[in-house]
Amino acid sequence: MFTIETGSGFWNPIVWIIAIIIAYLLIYIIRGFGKTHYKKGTEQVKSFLSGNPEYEKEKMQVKASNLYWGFTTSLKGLYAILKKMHTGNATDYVLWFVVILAIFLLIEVI
Amino acid sequence: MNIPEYTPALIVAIPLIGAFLTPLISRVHDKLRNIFVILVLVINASLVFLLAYDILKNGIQTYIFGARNLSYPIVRILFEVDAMSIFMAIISSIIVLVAVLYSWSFMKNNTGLDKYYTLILLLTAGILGMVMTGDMFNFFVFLEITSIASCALIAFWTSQAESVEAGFKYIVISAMGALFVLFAVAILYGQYDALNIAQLADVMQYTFLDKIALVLLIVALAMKAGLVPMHMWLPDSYGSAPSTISLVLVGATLASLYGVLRVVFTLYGNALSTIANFDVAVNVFIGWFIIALAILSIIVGVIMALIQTDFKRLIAFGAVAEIGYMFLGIGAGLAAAGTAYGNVALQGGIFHIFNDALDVGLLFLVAGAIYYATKERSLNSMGGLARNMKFTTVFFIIGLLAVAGMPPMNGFASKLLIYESTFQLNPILAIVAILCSILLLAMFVKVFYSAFMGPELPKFKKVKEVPKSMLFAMGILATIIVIFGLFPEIILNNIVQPAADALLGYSEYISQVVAGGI
Amino acid sequence: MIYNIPYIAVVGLILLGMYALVFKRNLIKMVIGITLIESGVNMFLITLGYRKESIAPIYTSSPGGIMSLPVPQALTLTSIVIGVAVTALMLSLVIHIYRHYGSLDAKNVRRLKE
Amino acid sequence: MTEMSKIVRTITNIAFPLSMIFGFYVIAHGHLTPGGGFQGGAVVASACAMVLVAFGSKWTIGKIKEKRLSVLESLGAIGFIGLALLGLVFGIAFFHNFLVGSDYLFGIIPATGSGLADINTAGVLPLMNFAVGIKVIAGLFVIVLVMAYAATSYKEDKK
Repeated sequence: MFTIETGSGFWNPIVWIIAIIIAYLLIYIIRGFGKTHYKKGTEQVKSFLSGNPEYEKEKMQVKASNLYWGFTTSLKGLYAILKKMHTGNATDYVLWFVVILAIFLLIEVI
Repeated sequence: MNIPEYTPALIVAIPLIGAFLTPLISRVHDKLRNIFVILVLVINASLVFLLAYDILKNGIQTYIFGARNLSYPIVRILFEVDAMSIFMAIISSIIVLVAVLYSWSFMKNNTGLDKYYTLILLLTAGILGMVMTGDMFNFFVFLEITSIASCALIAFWTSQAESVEAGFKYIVISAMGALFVLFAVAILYGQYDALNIAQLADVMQYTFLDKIALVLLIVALAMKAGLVPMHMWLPDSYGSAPSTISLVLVGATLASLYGVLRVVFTLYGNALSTIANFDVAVNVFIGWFIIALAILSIIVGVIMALIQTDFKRLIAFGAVAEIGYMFLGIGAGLAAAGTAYGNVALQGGIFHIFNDALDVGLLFLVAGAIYYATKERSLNSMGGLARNMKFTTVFFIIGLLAVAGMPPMNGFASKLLIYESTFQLNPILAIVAILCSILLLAMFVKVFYSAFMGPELPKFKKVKEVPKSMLFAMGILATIIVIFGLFPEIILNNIVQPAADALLGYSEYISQVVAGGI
Repeated sequence: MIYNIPYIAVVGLILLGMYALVFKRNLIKMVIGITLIESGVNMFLITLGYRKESIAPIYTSSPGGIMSLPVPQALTLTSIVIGVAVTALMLSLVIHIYRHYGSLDAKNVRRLKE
Repeated sequence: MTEMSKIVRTITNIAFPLSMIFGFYVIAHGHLTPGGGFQGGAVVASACAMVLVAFGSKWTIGKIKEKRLSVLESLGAIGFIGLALLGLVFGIAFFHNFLVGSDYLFGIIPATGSGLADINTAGVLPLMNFAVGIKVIAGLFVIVLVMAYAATSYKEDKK
């Protein structure tokens, strides 16, 4: 009912769910070992920014286009090519169709 | 239980009649029209399920228009519904029903809704006709109905420049693609004097002209399915259409994917499996070509999605990657046809069709809910929405995990089949697929962080949870996703496996129409 | 040779249409390109149904003799009807695009890119 | 579009009924001669378009409401599919030609071979031609009308 065979392996969501439950239990137990002198509304709660004052909460939000900055910067060359490919020009869309058609015709007919 | 033999015809006829009755009912009352459209689609969906039950039990159903029996030579249009067709029909009827339920509140403030519902019903008829027809020319007609209706729906918000632009690009691409499909049909007709898929498959010789027709059909339909590098219309149109339309468009795109499957496995199934070119079989050539484009789709899809800032455009690039996974499974099934892992790959690809429709559809609906609540499209100006939109957040998490193929959601089950089978074909394929799946997760985590997490922005203080009908529609999809994730074997054995067998068993498809065929 | 001329015309029309689609940047010219491809395909269908020295397939006071095949003509009619709808849709979208962008150059009509 | 000169309008007044009649002839004889619902409908719609050009889009849109045409178009489509469904009800299959061979309308089966045509033949085909004709007239005319009106109102907006 739950298991699917892939020919070389299998997958059973129930086993996975049991594993997740055990993992959460472990986490809960480990959490119990933690320190208990946490107090709300004191200096403890404030984030530490190397001694600099904390910004307003709205300004602390990292915007979506700044996320994965490292990844996009290291793949700059690839992104330059891909951005060049996506011109947004309707004629180019047709051109890509013609190119793929030609390549496939060559492969298939010869 | 016996169902009437004319059920296949009714499945297409009911949405058509409903489509043309909608403007008339719309003049009476708006709510009545919404109820009427939902009723039509519920009836249609239940007919589809009844037909599916019948087909899975008793085998292929054919329905001949205008007469009881076929006369030779075949000039009549006929519907030939096998397990694969009904598999696609189930997907599209669920999707359309959910989209219409969602539209109740989502499109409430728009004008011209009678045309909106008419076009949705026309689009439904087109998709269902495409997947059920047994006639190449009829396939072209339904393809055009689908493209015209979906183009008009993409450009439904004509006050927005982007929608109109996307609509124009879409219609140029799909009109051209459909004309090439017609050209290929004409080539086949000129040679064999037949339009029926089964009859054509029976007499296919795989001559030089057949090769050209095959190439035209595959490339044109693959473009309509959004394979890289012919995918550029897809983010444009998915991103600019209303969210409900993006959801239905997923169904239309998958119907084109079905066209590729039908052409390769049934129409040319006999020819490809018997004729070998040099010492390598032709299907290996075609299979590897599809695999190459599929890998390209996966990579380009995820990498481009990572830098998008428009919510729906990002999901659309994710959808391109998902289409790549399906084509990967199908291509591997074609390149390794006849082996055990080839069959598993094909099953994985077909299973992933269903999962993709559900997952990507759910994400589009979440994007629509955010647009409804905040009127924002750009991820850069979102943040902290989880505080006010709790249910939407939960649905987004479900969709995120499913689309990234995280266990125990449904996406994982199908992707696992694809990974394991492509690993046996060539390990590099599986490695690229898994890596890109991780990137897919990363990019949706980015969306999750920037839209739902973070401090509450002052401009979103008054944002409320979306209306109940939208939550209900999203809930349906989320429930199906979770059920599919928990019981993958039931789905696999009862729907997916028969569909894959129907694709591979082309001789049965042919012998339904051509008596004494192979 | 003389019987191949329609096929050459078909290929010529389709290539001309593709040329207009790929190299012409005016949106109206792109629409014209699509209609050119469409007429090429329609002509191909019609040509397929023709037999040497055949007459139109109409029984009403026909002079007798062989008739050309009516099925491709029916297909062509369907395709023409669809073509009318597609062309009308494309032209109305072009009107809307001109309103929003103030230009019909495909180079300017690309707010959606990357 | 603005009104054209008096000469054009007068000629239109003369030519309009003639082209309408020709269009309806093509629709009615769709099962006998080349043509049918779509072709005849296109002829009628082009006659209407001629009126539109001669008298201007504002005058025409004052005479004919776009919504009425939409309803007419829906009725044509419903008629077509309804006839197809009647084939299921009275006949044996969807799109079955149930009127042929019956004593009712268009029921006569003509002799095979060349000869004079009889309009009282072909069963549901003439009825379907009428339905398609109505749909095409309304559909094409509404397209032309809305396009012309949109272009005019855009010009006025710009002024």
